[in-house]
Amino acid sequence: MSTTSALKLQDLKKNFGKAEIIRGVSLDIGESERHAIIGPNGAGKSTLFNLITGRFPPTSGKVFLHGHDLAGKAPFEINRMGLSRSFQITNIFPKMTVFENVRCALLWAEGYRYSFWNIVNRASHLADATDEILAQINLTERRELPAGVLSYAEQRALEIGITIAGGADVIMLDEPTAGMSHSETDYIVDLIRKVTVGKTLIMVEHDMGVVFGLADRISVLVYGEIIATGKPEEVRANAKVQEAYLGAALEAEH
Amino acid sequence: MTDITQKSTATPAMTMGNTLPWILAAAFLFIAPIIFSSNSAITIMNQMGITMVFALAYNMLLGQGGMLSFGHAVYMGVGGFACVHVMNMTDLFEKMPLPVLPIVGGLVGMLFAIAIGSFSTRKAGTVFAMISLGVGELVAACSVIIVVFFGGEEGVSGDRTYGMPFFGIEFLRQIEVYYLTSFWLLVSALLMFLFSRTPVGRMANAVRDNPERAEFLGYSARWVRFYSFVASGFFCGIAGGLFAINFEILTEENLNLATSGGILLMTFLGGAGFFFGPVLGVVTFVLLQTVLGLQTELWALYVGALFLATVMFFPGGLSGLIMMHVTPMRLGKLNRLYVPYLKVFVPAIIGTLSLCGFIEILFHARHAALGEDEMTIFWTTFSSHAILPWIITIVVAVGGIWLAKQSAPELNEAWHDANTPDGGAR
Amino acid sequence: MDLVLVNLIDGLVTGLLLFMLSAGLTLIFSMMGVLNFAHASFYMLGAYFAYQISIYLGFWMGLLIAPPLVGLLGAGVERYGLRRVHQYGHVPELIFTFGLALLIEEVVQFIWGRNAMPYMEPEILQFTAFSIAGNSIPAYKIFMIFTSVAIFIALLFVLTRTRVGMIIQAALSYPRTVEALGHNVPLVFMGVFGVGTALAGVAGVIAGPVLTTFPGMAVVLGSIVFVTIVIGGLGSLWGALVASLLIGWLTTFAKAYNIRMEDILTGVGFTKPEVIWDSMWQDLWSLTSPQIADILPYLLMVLILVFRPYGLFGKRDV
Amino acid sequence: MHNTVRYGLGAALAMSVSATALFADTVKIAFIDPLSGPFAATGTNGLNQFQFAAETLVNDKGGVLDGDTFEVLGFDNKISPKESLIQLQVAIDQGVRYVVQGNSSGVANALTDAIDKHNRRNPDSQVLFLNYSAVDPALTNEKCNFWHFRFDGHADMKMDALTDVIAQDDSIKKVYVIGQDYSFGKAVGSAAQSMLAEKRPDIEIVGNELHPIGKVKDFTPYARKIQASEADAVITGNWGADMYGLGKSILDNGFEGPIYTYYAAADGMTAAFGEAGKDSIRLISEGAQNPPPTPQAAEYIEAFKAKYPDGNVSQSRITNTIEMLAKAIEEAGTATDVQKVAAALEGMEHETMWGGTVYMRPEDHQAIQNMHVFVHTNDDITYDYDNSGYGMLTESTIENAGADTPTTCDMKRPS
Repeated sequence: MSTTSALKLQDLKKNFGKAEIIRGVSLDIGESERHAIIGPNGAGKSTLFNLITGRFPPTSGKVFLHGHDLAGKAPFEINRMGLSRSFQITNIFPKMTVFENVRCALLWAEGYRYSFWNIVNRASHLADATDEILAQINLTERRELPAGVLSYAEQRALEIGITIAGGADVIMLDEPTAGMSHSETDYIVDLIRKVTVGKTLIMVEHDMGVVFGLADRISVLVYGEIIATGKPEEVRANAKVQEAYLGAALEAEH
Repeated sequence: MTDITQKSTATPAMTMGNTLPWILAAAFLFIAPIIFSSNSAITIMNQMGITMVFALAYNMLLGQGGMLSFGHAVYMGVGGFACVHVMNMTDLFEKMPLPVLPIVGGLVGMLFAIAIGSFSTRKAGTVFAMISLGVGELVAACSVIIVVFFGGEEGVSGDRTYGMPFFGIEFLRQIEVYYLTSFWLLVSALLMFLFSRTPVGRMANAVRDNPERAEFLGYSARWVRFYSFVASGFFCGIAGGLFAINFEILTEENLNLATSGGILLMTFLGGAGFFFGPVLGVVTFVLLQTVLGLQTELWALYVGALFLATVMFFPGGLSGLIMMHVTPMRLGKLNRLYVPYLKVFVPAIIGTLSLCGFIEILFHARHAALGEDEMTIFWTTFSSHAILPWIITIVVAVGGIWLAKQSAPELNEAWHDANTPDGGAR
Repeated sequence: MDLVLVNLIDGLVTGLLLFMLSAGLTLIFSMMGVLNFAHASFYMLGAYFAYQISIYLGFWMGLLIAPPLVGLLGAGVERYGLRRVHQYGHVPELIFTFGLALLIEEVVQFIWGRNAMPYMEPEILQFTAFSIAGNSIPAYKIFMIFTSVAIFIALLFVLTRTRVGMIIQAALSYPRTVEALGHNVPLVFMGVFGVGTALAGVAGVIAGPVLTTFPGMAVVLGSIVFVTIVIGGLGSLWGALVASLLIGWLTTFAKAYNIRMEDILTGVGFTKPEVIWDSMWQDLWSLTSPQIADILPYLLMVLILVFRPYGLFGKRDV
Repeated sequence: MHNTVRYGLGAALAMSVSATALFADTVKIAFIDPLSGPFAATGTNGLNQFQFAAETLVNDKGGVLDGDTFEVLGFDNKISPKESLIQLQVAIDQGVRYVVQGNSSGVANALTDAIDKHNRRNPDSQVLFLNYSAVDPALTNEKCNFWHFRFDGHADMKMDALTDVIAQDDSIKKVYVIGQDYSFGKAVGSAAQSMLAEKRPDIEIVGNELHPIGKVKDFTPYARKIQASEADAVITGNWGADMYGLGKSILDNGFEGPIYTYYAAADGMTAAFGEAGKDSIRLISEGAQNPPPTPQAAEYIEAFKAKYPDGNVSQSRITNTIEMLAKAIEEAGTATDVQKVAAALEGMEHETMWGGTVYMRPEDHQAIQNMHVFVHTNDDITYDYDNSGYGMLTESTIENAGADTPTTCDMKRPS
């Protein structure tokens, strides 16, 4: 692991009213690491995710991105610092075309900002970059269709495309394979592996199978606390994890 | 569906397909006054042109930014008032060619939009709508209180001809104003179209569809809304300036809720989903208002009903209705729709007209002067107190609508068929 | 001092009337997310229906029959209009109700004409209940106060003590969950819309004789009603009540006392310019509170939305 | 309403051939006032009165010049200044040379300004503006122009007459003035204040205030204030719903003194006030009906009521407008050269069927005529309003009211 961490969580806590959802999570994720956070339903995975990406403010604790404190930063500011996320529920621009979806994701990173003197249609490099990403996520064929009419797996692929398009070096994916069939899952996992080369990836997953082939390290979140962190094999061997999660979940799923 | 915004083209530069509509529009604007040459026709066309600029600017918010404003007349009005005041500053105005004046209106409209937008665009949806309503009411109320700027009830008037002659043109005649308005209409429409192609314009669409996602793309939804709002304010101000030039007077009417509501009505009628929708809406509305207004006192009733029907059945408006047919046309199956269309719309139209006839008879029977039983509708003259016309209209209305309803499933099927490529569904 | 009491009563009447409208609207708004622009139009229909009925059957039958009629009409509008538009999203819904308001006004003018209707208080209530310093408080106003308070209590009872009320309350806070629990949400929607419009109808029936029954009565009250619920906070019946009373008293007192801007400005320490005519500030200096009384609620709303977007009592964003 | 009178934009759009050629046999008069929307009742009744007056007072008597007849065309301006200007253009295109308008001073201001500009810019299609009801004093003072003639007394003249009457009433010691917050309301307020101060310095103005126009839901707080001020009389220039709301609140609050108004009659208002307003509501206006001033007037009203049972002869100045226009055309010998017609109208004296003489003052084109203060009652009413049994009974008459009111008009006559 490198010395500077890409993302660092410091005793992060979140209460909703009286309910403690996240009870003190500390985590250090290195550059170019693929890190998975797993845990049973209701463990607080999505909440943790939303705390990191600034959607909810934490009750206490801190998040550092490349050593910078994220406290009080709006989502768009966090994004500009190099973190990009996807959503658990498909979150795209349904009325715009597939091409437009990806191109919008590229705009800020390509330095267009709030300009109203550039005509995006004329920027051929923008169109090229968009087409490149479309090719990566295999949606070139669907280019001109409104995103809302794509199939579920295609929408998820598009979502990943939007997430990586901005060129962020820290990519966070929230259950990218939720609700998919096996073949669709394999397809998405391959896609994730392909598009996150050289980037830091943090993904929240429910499905163990997805994570084992993909992640460098795994953290297990149970009732708002991380009970184990380590290489996939280590985690698999961990007794506490076996007890809290794997036993029941694996049996249920396989 | 009907809300798909403009198709993006991969081609980097403007192509023939992109410029052709603009050339056609310019050509049409150029020859229109030769066909409709009377002064009143030109006056109405001026009015249409100004409203088109306003409606297009309004649609930058409604259609492209997803912001529903109930007080947008304010930005046009304020820009217009500023222009009239410039007209009255003789020293300045003498050195200023009239065609430049709308820019003043635009800048003032923009400044005002910056002031209001700084807090109103923080949220979209209902918060934005309610703030726009509140600000609209406040400014409209101020128009009678702040007499210095708004001139109270009688408004502020000026004289456009006191400006510096522009290549010898003094804008004495309506036709000269027409070409001035047309020029600005084209320029503004083109600029607004190009705006929708800029990063902010594109992101406005993204923010409209999904503000949260847009935030995670590095854009602040609030600032994207703000820039759209300011740009819209600028073009509203241009429209206000053109109004000042054409009518040479601005009054409370230019600020009030009725005007704001009217522009919403026209924009929605034309269809907010497409760039040209508002233009269509303005033309339709003005024609309806004049042609129907000529025929019947009840025109507002019919327009209201038509508007409701549009919202209920064709939420994409007229432009949405037209664009719906692009897919069948591409598939070459438009011809399969002709017969079902005839089967539904002929009885439906006849039924609706009969219903209107019935309403007219009722209205006439109740409100006409004593001894004036005679009335004429649909080129037939009869007595509104006789029983036969009542029966005829009711029977035809009910029958027509019933027939249309009977044929509706068939149309539905045909529509589905026409929209599905041959050889299996996707 | 006596006048303060009189104004308190007047403000109370105005506020409670507003409350009857805003109570229905806030229910509809928070359940369905629809800002019903036509709400005040149903209020107007209430007045016109009651007038028509009162010609034949007298005022009391009007009070009894007109509100259910209006409610039925409202339920019909929900069932055959709004529900259809619902699928297109909130903006078309709003626009639908906006168009509906226009249409209702036109229809009312078509049926009853454009002049004011001679819709009167029942004779039994045409006397002065009591006088304060020469100002008579008509018995009818007392009747209005009692009716609206009774409606408020009844509403509160239904919402907090009955099963239907529980469902509605739950739907106010967690619309999706309630649907997930298997309740027939469309039916609940239709019911709430019907009851909400019926409440507006009651307000129309009892306000018609006092505030004149004419085609513009919806427009005059229209937007103030949303202002009320926005200020009060969405989904909060108490918020609607407090905001209604606040607006009622605010406007009444602003009209009743000539608070002059000149006094305020001098009080703050400005000196009035000698040559005031044609000065930019002339209009500001000569401003008085009655001039702006009826636009104060809008100002209040804008301020509230800027600083506290969920209103006085609301729990969630507008 | 018959469709034949509804000319308008459609024809203008359809016919590209400009229709400037005047028909020799008709004199077209454009009536530009609201014919739809909230003020349609007033506008339609006005149009009916104009058409009836043109028919009975001119056409049935052989027309003007060589049998030319008057034709009054209705143009719906939806009480909007913008729409009025469009309709003006349409009317001019259809060969109209005479425009009549009355509802809303805002519209009148826009029209007089537009007509002045039009006549300067288009000397071959000049038009005259015969204002029958818009009473903003400015129209015949600082904003006067050669093309505008007013047949109604303006706000200050009416106030002059009204204060003459009030000055004679010793029981009035305190007066409350209230009006709508716009130019006319303000004009009424300041005129009342200055004129009463001059004629009856002992009268105290206990209130002089403005309320937002068309926005007030409930006038009760104002009524309370009036009561608390112990005023003996109220003066208001309110019209429409604001007049009714204010009057009703004041009466409901137990006020018993006179309420002097400009517009509290006809168009449903008389019926709505009914018993409550009896002997309380006063009206300052020209053109008495009860008792009928002349047999012609009685005959005219009866004929009108026979044709329009729901209508009112509420604006008697309309007959003066039509008759004086006919006379001026005869005198000028032309209906097309409106400069000559205008010159003939200047200084014209006209014996009106409503009693007395109407004099068109050349300095400012303001009609000088008898003004009356009426009381709302059902006693001794020959011709009621709104078929309500209630009508306006003449209480006092001011001969040639305001004949000596000064004008700031600097009339610029075309050379």
